[in-house]
Amino acid sequence: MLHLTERSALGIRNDFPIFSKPTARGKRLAYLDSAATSQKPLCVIEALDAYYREYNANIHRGVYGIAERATEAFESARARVARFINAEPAELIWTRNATEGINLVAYAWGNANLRRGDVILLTELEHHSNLVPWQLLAQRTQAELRFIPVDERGFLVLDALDRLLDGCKIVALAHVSNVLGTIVPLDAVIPRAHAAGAIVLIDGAQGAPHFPVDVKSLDAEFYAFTAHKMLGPTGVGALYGKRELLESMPPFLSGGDMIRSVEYSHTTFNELPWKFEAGTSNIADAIAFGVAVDYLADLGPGWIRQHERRIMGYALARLGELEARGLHVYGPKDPDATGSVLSFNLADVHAHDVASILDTEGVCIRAGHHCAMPLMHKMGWQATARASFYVYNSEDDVDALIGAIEKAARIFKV
Amino acid sequence: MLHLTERSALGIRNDFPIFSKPTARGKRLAYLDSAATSQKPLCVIEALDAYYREYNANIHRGVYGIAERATEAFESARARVARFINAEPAELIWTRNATEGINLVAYAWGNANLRRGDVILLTELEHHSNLVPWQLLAQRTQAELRFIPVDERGFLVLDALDRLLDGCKIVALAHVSNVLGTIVPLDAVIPRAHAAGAIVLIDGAQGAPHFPVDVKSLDAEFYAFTAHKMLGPTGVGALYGKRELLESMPPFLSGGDMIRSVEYSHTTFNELPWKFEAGTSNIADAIAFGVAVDYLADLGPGWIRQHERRIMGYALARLGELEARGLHVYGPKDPDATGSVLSFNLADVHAHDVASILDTEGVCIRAGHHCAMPLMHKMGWQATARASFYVYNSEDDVDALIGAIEKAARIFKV
Amino acid sequence: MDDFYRDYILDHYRNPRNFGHLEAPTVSAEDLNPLCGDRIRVELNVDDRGIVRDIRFSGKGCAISQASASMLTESVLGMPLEEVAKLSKDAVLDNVGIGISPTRMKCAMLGLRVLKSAAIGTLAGWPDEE
Amino acid sequence: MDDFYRDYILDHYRNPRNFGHLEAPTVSAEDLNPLCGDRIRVELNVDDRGIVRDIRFSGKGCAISQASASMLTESVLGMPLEEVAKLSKDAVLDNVGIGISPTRMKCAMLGLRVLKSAAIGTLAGWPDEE
Ligand SMILES: Cc1ncc(COP(=O)(O)O)c(C=O)c1O
Ligand SMILES: Cc1ncc(COP(=O)(O)O)c(C=O)c1O
Repeated sequence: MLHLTERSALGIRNDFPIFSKPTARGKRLAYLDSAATSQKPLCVIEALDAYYREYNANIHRGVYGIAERATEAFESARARVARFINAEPAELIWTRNATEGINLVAYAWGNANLRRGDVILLTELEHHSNLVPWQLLAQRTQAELRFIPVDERGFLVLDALDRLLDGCKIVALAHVSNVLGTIVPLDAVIPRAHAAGAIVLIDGAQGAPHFPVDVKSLDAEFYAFTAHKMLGPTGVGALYGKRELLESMPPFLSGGDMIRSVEYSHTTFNELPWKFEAGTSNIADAIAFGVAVDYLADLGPGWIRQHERRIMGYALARLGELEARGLHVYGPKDPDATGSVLSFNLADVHAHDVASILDTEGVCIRAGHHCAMPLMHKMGWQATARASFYVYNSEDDVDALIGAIEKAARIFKV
Repeated sequence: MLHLTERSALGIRNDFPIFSKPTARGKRLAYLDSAATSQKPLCVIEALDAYYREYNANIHRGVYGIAERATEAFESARARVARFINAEPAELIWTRNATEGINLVAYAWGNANLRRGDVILLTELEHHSNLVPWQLLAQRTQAELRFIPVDERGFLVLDALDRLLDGCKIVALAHVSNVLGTIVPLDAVIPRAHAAGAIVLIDGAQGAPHFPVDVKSLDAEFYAFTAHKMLGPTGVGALYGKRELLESMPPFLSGGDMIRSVEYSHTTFNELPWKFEAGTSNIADAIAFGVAVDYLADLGPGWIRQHERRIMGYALARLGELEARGLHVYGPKDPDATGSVLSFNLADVHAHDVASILDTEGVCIRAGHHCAMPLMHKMGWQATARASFYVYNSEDDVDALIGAIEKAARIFKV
Repeated sequence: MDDFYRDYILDHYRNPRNFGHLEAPTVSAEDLNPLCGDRIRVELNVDDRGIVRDIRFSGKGCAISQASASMLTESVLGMPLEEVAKLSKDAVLDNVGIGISPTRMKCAMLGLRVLKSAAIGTLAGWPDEE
Repeated sequence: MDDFYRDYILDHYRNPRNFGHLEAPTVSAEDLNPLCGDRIRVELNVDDRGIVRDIRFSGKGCAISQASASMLTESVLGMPLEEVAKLSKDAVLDNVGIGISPTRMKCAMLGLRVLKSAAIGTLAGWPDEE
C-alpha cells in the first residue's frame, strides 16, 4: 500500500476492481452513491476469497488447524475494528448492520430500562433505522418520543434541548445525516444528555466511514455502524457499547455461542462480547471488515475527511453554477458543516427521472426519500436526488455529474 | 456441471478449492466437520467475487444499472432458495443464520401470542439455538417449557406426546440432531401438534443441507435453516413461514427496507417478505446462497441422501471394528435412522484430545458438547467426538478417520 | 432509459390529461409507490352499464408514473369496468414504449395498479355480481 | 499437537497428583472451560503465614487440562499465596512444554485460572490487606 502523500483518489481507484471496467453502456463509472453502500477494494474481496479457499471452518470450538486459523482471524478483525474507533474488543459486538445494532439496544436495553412516561429523544433528521425501532419500543413500554427540531437549512435547533431532555432516558441521534449531510454537533448534545441522566446512542452509519471516531472521547454509551458503507462487505456491522452497560443488559438474540452453560430449564451467558452474538457469526465478512478498516486506517480518517471536504467544496461550487437552470441544493452549503452527502433537485424534474438519465451517462446517484420520509415530509420535498462521495471519488466524478445533470436539463427542457 | 450419474464424491471434491491443497502439516484434508460448517464450491466463491467486482450496489431503491442488477440477483436468489424447499418467495425471509430465524419467531410470534401457563414443547435433543430462545420467551411470558424425552439410543419417546401437547401453543424441534444424527419423526409429530392446536417450528439447520425438504407437504408453520451448513457463505440463513402467520405477526427488527410509510409518530410496514428484513440485507451472501442451492439442486437432494447414507453405513462398520479397543459410538446405529453425524468416544480419552491428535493427520472433527449441553448431561457424556459427512466426503475420509483414531489409541495406549 | 424520455412522454408529464378531481366520482382508489412514496389517486365515473364515462387522476410523481397514468386515463375512457379490471401490463407498455428498467417498472405500473384496484373493488362490491 | 502427548503428560493425566478433596480447605474455587464445559475445582490449605501447605484438585477433563493442573499443584506447594496470585502463563507452559494450539490453550490454563482466582479472592478477603 502506498503512503498517504503519494496517494490520490485516482491511485485509490485502482485498488477497486469495479472501476476497471466501463458500465454496460460503455461509460466510465462515476459512482456517487457511497452513502447507500461503498465499493470494495481488492484486498477486501481477496480476504473473503482466501477465507473460503484456504481456511473456511467454524470458530471458537474447533481444535483443528483451519478452525484455529479462522478463530484467530475473526477475533483479530474484531480487535482491529475496535481499535479503529478506539474501543476495547470486549466492547465491540458484531451485528448484521447498523440497523441491527440499534435494534439490539432498543430491545435489550430498552425493554429492561424504559417505563411508561420515560422519554426517548431523537432528532427530526433520523434515518428510519434510528426511528422505527424507537417507535416500536415506545409502543411496547408506553414511553414518549420527542424530537430535536431541524431548521430549514438542515441544522439541529438546540435551544430547547434542556426542556426536551426532561425525563429523558435515552437520546438516539445520527452522527451525520444521510440526506442533508449535516454533521450533528455530538459534543454539544452528549454532555447535556448525560447531565440530564440520559444515555446516548449514536447512529454512526454515516459517521465512521468518513470521520475520525474516538468513542472514548465522544463518551456516548453506544455507537452503531455498518461495514458495507466503509469498504467492507454486506452482512456485517458493529455495535460499540460501554462495558458496564453491556454487562448489565440482558442478552438479545440467544442460541449457540452466547452461552456459558445451559440446562434444560435455564442458561448462564457468556462474557462480553460473545454474550450478544448468537449462532454462527458472519465469519468471512467480519474478517473482511477487519481488512477494510485496515485500508481506511492506512489512508487515515483525517486524510479521508480532508479529501471529501475538498470534493464537497468543488461540488458545491459546480452545482451552484446550475442554480440559474433551476437546480436547488439542500442542506448546509458549507463543506465544514457537512459530510460528503449532497441532496438536490433540478427544477420541476422528479429526482427519479434525474437519476435515470444520469445512469445513462454512468453516473450513479440515489433518488427518493433516502429512508428518511418524515424529514422529507417536514421539509416539503417529494423526493431528492443525492450524490455522495468517498475515498475513490474525485473532481472528475463531479464533472461527470454536472455533465449528466445538463443532459437531464436538456431532455426536460429546463 | 456434470450429470448426476457421472458424479462421484471425488469429482465433487474438485469443485471445492480447499481440497486442492494439503493441510499445514502436509496431510490430505479429511474434512469431517460439515455439521459445524460446510466447505464452499468454487461457484459460490465466484458469485461473491463477481458481485463485489462487477455489480456491488445497494438494492431495491437504486435506479442505476448495477443497482438494478444487484436487486434482480438478490430477489432471484430468494426465489431459488424458496423453490429448494418448495416455498413461495414471499414466505422466505433472509436471516443471519438458523439461530436468528428461531429468535425472530420467539420474539415476533412468541411475544404476541404466548400467555402465562401456555406450553412451549421442545425435545431433549435440541441445539442451544432451539432451546435458549424459548427459555427466554418462557421467562418473558411465564409460559411453561416441556420436553419430548429422548431414550438412550437417541430416539424420541412419543408415548406421552398427547399429554405433553396439552395446553401447548408451539412445538419447536430439530429436523435432525446435530449430536446423535437422529432423524426426528416430523410426520408423526406435526399432525398431532396441529390437532392439539399448536403450531410447529422446525430447526432445519441439519435438515435442509442433507434431506429433501418440501415445506408444503411437511406442513410445519416455520422452517429455519442456515446457508453456511449447505455450501453457502457465512452470514445468511432463511426462515420459511406460512404466509398468513407471517402476515398476522408484528415485525421484529425494524428500520430501513421493512417499511411502507413512516411518519415521526408511527409507521406502516412493507409487505412480505420485506416486512421482516430491516436495514441493508446481506446482499452478496444471499446471492451466493442462491448459487449454493443451485449446486445442491443439481446434485439432487435424493442423491445427496443416498450418498451420505452409504458413507454412514461404511463408517458405522469401520468404527464397529474398533469397539474392541474401547470405541463407543452413540446414537442410532442404523444409517436409515440417522443423518450424516456420528458421535463417539475412544475409551477414557477425552474427545478434545482425540480431535487434537486427529488434526495432526489432517482429519477435522469436532469435540465437546456440540451446543447441546443438556442432552450431553442427560446422556452422562462429558464430551463426544463427532465426525460428520457431506457431499464431498467419501470412503477415503472414513479410512483417514480410522487411521487417525488408531494413532490416538496408540498414543494413549488404549 | 434515455430513450424513454421522448417528447410525447414529456408532454404527458408536463400536461397530464384528465388530471384533477371529479365532483362525485362513482369509484376512487389511491396507492403509493413503495420505491419512493409517490402517491396516485384515480377517480372514475361509471355509468349504469358499467362503462367508464369520466376519469381523473391526481398526485405528484416522476415522469414515468405521471405520463403512464396520463396515457392510461385516455385509453380507458369508454371501456367497460370488467375490461379495466383485466388490463395487463401491456396496456401501459403499449402506450409508453419500451426502455423501462425493472425498478422503474414500479413507477410505470403505479397508475395501472390503482386503476385496477378501483375497478376490481367496485366489481366485487356490486350486488348483482355473482 | 501430537508432540504434546508425551509420556510424562499422559502419566499426569492417568495418575493426576494431588487429585481429590481436602477435609477442611482454607480456600477453594471452581470454574469451567467455556470451550467444552469441563470443570476444575481447586482446594487449598494455607497456613497463617500465607503459605500453601496442601492442595487438591478435582474435575474431569482432557489430558491437557488435567495434566496441566496436576503439574501445577506440585509446583505451588510451599509457595506464598501472594506468589500464587501473580503466577503467569509460563508457570504452566514451563511445565508442559510447547506445542499447544491457541484454542487448546484455554484447556491448559484452566487449572491456573481457578488456582489464581482462589488465591486472589482470598488475598482480597483478608482483613489485614491494605
Ligand atoms: C441442530 C442445529 N440447530 C441450529 C444450529 C445453529 O445454526 P447457526 O449457527 O447457523 O444459526 C445448528 C448448528 O450450529 C444446529 O446443528
Ligand atoms: C444515517 C443512517 N443510519 C442507518 C443506516 C442503516 O444502515 P444499514 O442499512 O447498514 O443498517 C443508514 C444507511 O442506510 C444511514 O444512512
